[in-house]
Amino acid sequence: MVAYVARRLAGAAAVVYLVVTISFFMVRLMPGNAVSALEASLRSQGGMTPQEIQQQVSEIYGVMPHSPVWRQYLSYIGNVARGDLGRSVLNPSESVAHIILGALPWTIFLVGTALMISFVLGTALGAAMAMFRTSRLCQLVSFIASVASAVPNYLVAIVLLYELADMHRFFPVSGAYSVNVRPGWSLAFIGSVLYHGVLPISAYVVTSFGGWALAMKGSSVSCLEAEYVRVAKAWGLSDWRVTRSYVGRNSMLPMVTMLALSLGFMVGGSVFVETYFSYPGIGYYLIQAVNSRDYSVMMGCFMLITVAVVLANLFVDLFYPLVDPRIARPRGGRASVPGALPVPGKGAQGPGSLVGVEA
Amino acid sequence: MNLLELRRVSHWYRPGEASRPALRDVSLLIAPNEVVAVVGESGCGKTTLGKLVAGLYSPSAGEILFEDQPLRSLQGRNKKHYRRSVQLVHQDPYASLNPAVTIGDTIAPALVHHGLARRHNAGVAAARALGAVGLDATPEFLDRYPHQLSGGQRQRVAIARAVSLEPSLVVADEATSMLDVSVRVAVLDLLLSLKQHRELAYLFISHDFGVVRYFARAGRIIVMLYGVVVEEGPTEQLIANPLHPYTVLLLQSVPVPDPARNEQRRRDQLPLVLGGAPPERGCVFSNRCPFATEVCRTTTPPRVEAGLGHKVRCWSPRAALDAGRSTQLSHST
Amino acid sequence: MRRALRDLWRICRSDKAALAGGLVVVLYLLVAVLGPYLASPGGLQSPANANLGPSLQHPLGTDPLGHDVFASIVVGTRPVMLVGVLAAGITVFIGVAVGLLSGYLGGLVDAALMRVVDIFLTIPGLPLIIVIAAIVHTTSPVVLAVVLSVTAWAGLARAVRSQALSLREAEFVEAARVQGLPLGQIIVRQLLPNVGPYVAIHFLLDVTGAIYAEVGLFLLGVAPITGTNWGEMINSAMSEGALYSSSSVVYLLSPMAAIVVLQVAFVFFARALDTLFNPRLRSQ
Amino acid sequence: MIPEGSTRPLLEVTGLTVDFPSGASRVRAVDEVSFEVRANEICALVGESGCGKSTLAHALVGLVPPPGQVVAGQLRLEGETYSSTSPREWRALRGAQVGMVFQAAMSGFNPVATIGRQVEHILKAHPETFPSVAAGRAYFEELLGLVQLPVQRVWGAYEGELSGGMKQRVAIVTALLLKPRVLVLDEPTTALDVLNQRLVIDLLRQLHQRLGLTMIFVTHDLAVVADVADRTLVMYAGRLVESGGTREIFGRGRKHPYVTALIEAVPSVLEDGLSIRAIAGEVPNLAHLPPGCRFAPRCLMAEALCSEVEPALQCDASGHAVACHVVNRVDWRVST
Repeated sequence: MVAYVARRLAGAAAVVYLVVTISFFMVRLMPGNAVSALEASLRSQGGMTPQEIQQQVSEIYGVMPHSPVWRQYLSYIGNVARGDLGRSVLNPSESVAHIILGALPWTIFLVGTALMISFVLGTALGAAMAMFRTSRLCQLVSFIASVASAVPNYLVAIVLLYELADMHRFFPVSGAYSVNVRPGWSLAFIGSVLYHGVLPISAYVVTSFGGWALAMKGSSVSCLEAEYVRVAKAWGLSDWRVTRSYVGRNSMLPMVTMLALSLGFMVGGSVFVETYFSYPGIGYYLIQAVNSRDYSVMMGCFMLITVAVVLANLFVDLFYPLVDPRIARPRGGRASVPGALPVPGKGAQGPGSLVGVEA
Repeated sequence: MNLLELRRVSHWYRPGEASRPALRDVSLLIAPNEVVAVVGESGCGKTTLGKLVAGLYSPSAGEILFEDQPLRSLQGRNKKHYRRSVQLVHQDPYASLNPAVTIGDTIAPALVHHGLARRHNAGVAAARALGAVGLDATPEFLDRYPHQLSGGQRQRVAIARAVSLEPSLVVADEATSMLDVSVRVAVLDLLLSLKQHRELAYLFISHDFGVVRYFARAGRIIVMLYGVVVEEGPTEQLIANPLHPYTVLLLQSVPVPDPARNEQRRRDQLPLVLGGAPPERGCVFSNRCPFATEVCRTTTPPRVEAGLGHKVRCWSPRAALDAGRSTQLSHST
Repeated sequence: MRRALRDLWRICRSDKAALAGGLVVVLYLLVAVLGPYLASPGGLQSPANANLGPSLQHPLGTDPLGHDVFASIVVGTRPVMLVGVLAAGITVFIGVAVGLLSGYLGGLVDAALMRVVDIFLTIPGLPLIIVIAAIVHTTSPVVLAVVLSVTAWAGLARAVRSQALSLREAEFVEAARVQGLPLGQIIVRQLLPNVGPYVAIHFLLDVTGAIYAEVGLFLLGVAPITGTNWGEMINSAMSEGALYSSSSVVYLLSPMAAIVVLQVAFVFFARALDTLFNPRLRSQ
Repeated sequence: MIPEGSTRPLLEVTGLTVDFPSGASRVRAVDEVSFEVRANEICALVGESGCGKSTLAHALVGLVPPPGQVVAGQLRLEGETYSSTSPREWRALRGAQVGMVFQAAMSGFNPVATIGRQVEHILKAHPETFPSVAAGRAYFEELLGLVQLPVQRVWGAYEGELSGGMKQRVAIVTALLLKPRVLVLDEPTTALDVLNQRLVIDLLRQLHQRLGLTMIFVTHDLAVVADVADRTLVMYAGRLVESGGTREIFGRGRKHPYVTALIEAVPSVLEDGLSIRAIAGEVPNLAHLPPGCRFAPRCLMAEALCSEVEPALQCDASGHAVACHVVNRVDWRVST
């Protein structure tokens, strides 16, 4: 067990390290070289000594432009390890860490709420579909779920914006809360936040509940047909007991794994919805930074998203053995259940959501 | 010339570990056109033996020789000759045929590979191979998938795949234990007739003494336990006069299709103890044997010759003989 | 192969949604190949041609520059499909190759490849694609396809590996080994037919995934605009203020409908394949 | 049909018919099967794969897997019809009155709950059987002792931690836990080697003697039948073709050519094991049954009538029943 935890921790650390490295090389060595580009642009603005320019660049990117690459790399790693992600190119007075920390709560609120709603809705629907899987209604729901999961979430966002925000003015177009309220634990503020959240959350839910429903249906059906369920019925156990302890538990296990994993992926998938609704989360800042070539903010956002995914993975890996005795027991197989499973929260795609958990 | 020889072969599935070997010091000779049956409970190493003979693994220790050549040293043409000459028929015809490959494509590629057919007439050759095992190999049949065949038909296809290469030795690993009663004898008879017409030798692996007696009536039986050969001898001799208590136990435990005889045999049965792990020292059966004495628990028994090639590893084969006699294993009433 | 097609046809006949999906996919493919020969969006000859509503001459009206919207969609099919199919092809090729090698060979090769796969599985795909696209800023469909498949292959590789692992132990593979068939033949003739169906389904879903990401890149303006495509159409419709007026709503919604119909069609067609290749369902 | 026996039958099955829809048509897996089981009797139901014996066994506990349906027939336990009871009554009945051991005992336990947990579920579902859960556990422990399994090895274990042979034994023990009147066993010895098979048979025989258990033993292995059963029912392609005392069926009393051919095809460790014979042809596909007697195409005694009219099951005074034109006619001549 200790070895298992150590292996998982080491794996997570390796990924984070790798992403930081990728991020360094992208900024430093890719065509166009962001660092020299910034240097050049500062020089062309004039009014700064070469030392000042170097100083400015190193504050923004965390590396001294003309030192050897390995030294730049080491200092970059050191900075990141201390939580210093540099400063925004556009607005050098603002640190990247500050921007990201300001954006993070909004993304967590948006993604967390949307994920919970679509998870609960989807698994409930999926379980119902599995129970009444021969009925016409099930086929209809299954059809709707398939269509919904195939539609890209940004298109739903656009339609919602167009229909409910711009045309009819039912909901606000942008922002996380109204400019008229002061942030704080006031009713007005919370109400405003919820009001602003309705559309972006809906955009998520509409496009992701179908994936959950289909995955839950597949998982439940394979459990319903499992031999141990028939045996439990032959023991004369009550329907409620069979449903809860035999079908329910076993079909929910993979869903719980997927939920934790989606948490990470939804943060990544938030870029479109946040951008369209001008919702000040991580995704919004990522796209802002991309469009304005603000590489330090861009890489900061990317690193944070990766860390979110890594943490979610780590959480699943560490927590799963507690729920599923088949993992991390001497006779158990490989620990990582994830990966083989479809991840419906990934957005409109999510290959494998059709193939079901059995595949 | 020996067809196949095992010289003190031992095998561990996880090399380098001090764990129990799947096979321990097994020596065995198979002559051309001979039937050698291997009997034992599940986990006794009989399947491992079959896989080693078929060349799926190399033994951890000891030597396997095919036509007096060590398998390890086979190269090029000789290796190909061995691959063609030793074939395997599995137990489960549902698992041994690739569900995504048609019957024709199951048989043909190896025929082409070994030069028994050319690419353009591989279909005809495959049909001929299927015909030889009693299947009506129409072109339509060649295009079918395994799931469209019955269990008996599938096992015939698996046999056709093995014998189509004109092998000299076929390892049949529980090849009939999953078949229906009415089909089983037909498949056993097919294997026996192939032996007669094609000079085949068989390593016939089974846990059922009934099937073994029928199939290996003119051959030899090897009884295995925990990877060790505890008794071997000519079929009738071994069944009539079993010398190892484990053999007696196996023989007594096979029910026969005769209620009166079953009842009678039951009265004198040896007590049945299922073993977990074998004992660390001494005879591998000593912790389950009703006749075990101190010497059995401490010292590995020697191999005793009882004449006519009947050999046993036991300290007190006499006791087993008496126990076997009293249950009237072979003397019909 | 003939049998598979016949079965596919049988399933499509009983599953209307799958049939419709298959037909739509084929139609889109035809349009992608022939599109530029069939239609031309035209251009602004006079301001009177701009922002027209649907008519016989312009079934979906015209955009603010006087281009025919329907023709733009037809012409815009090719770049979208091309990149989608290319990206899915790259994904499937790498995924299957890595998965089969890793699973069948096992040992050190497997351990090394799987570490790489694990890392790529963990890195969030979409943000990475956006970041790379922003940095490389390519106009080449091949490079774009490579960028789009940068992480997608890992999931397939993992799935194919686990299948190859169990297939390696399968008795029919043992039989092929006993017969002395060479490694290449075993992989191609024994393993591939078994993972093939899964891969085919994955391919279709990968196309939808790639198109989702690709259109998204154009929408966000991350990928440089080159000629007509659906994402660019939506993007320019929005920047022309389509969100705030009802006059250009057709211009905004038509390319979106084109994408949605294609994505849904792919998903339903993939479902038919799933039925086709699932022996349990097939036998019924 | 039902012979006048001295004791009233414990279980009566009348005209049981089970259909499986297959595309537009239906496949009749069990076709109007009637038989009875007396108290304290071990009754074997024999047949080859696809003859409907497993489906019949499932129908006895009301668990025919969908899309299969019981379309006709009655099940009576001590004269009380239970085939048309409500789901609630079925539940009370299952386990406690009619127990079942399924063929795939290897996957018969919930993989994420310990065996002990599942035993507690059984005990809680039927509180009337034992005064307390502890008493039930003690009985479970006692039963485990009979199959040479220590309770501490089993109670806290997950199914993945038990070997195949162990799971099989635990499955039988859990099915017996509620002391059912009738225990239905579907191929309980099939996947086991000779020694495990003997262990299971010894166990069942012991339980039969100690608990007075009535059993229906479904298998394709005729030697096992000859070892355990008091009475033998033989099925072929969905129909019951012969039933009678096991000694009669395996001795001179058997009549049906199929049963004779079947018994003569069993390899035996005894000397006469060398004179076995195969039956030509294969079991027919239930979707394409031959006209008349289903065994006629493979039967050496078949006459013209056999491939035209399906023979009915006819019972003689001793309770031996057979469905065959040829032997029934011969018998009639002999008896008059």
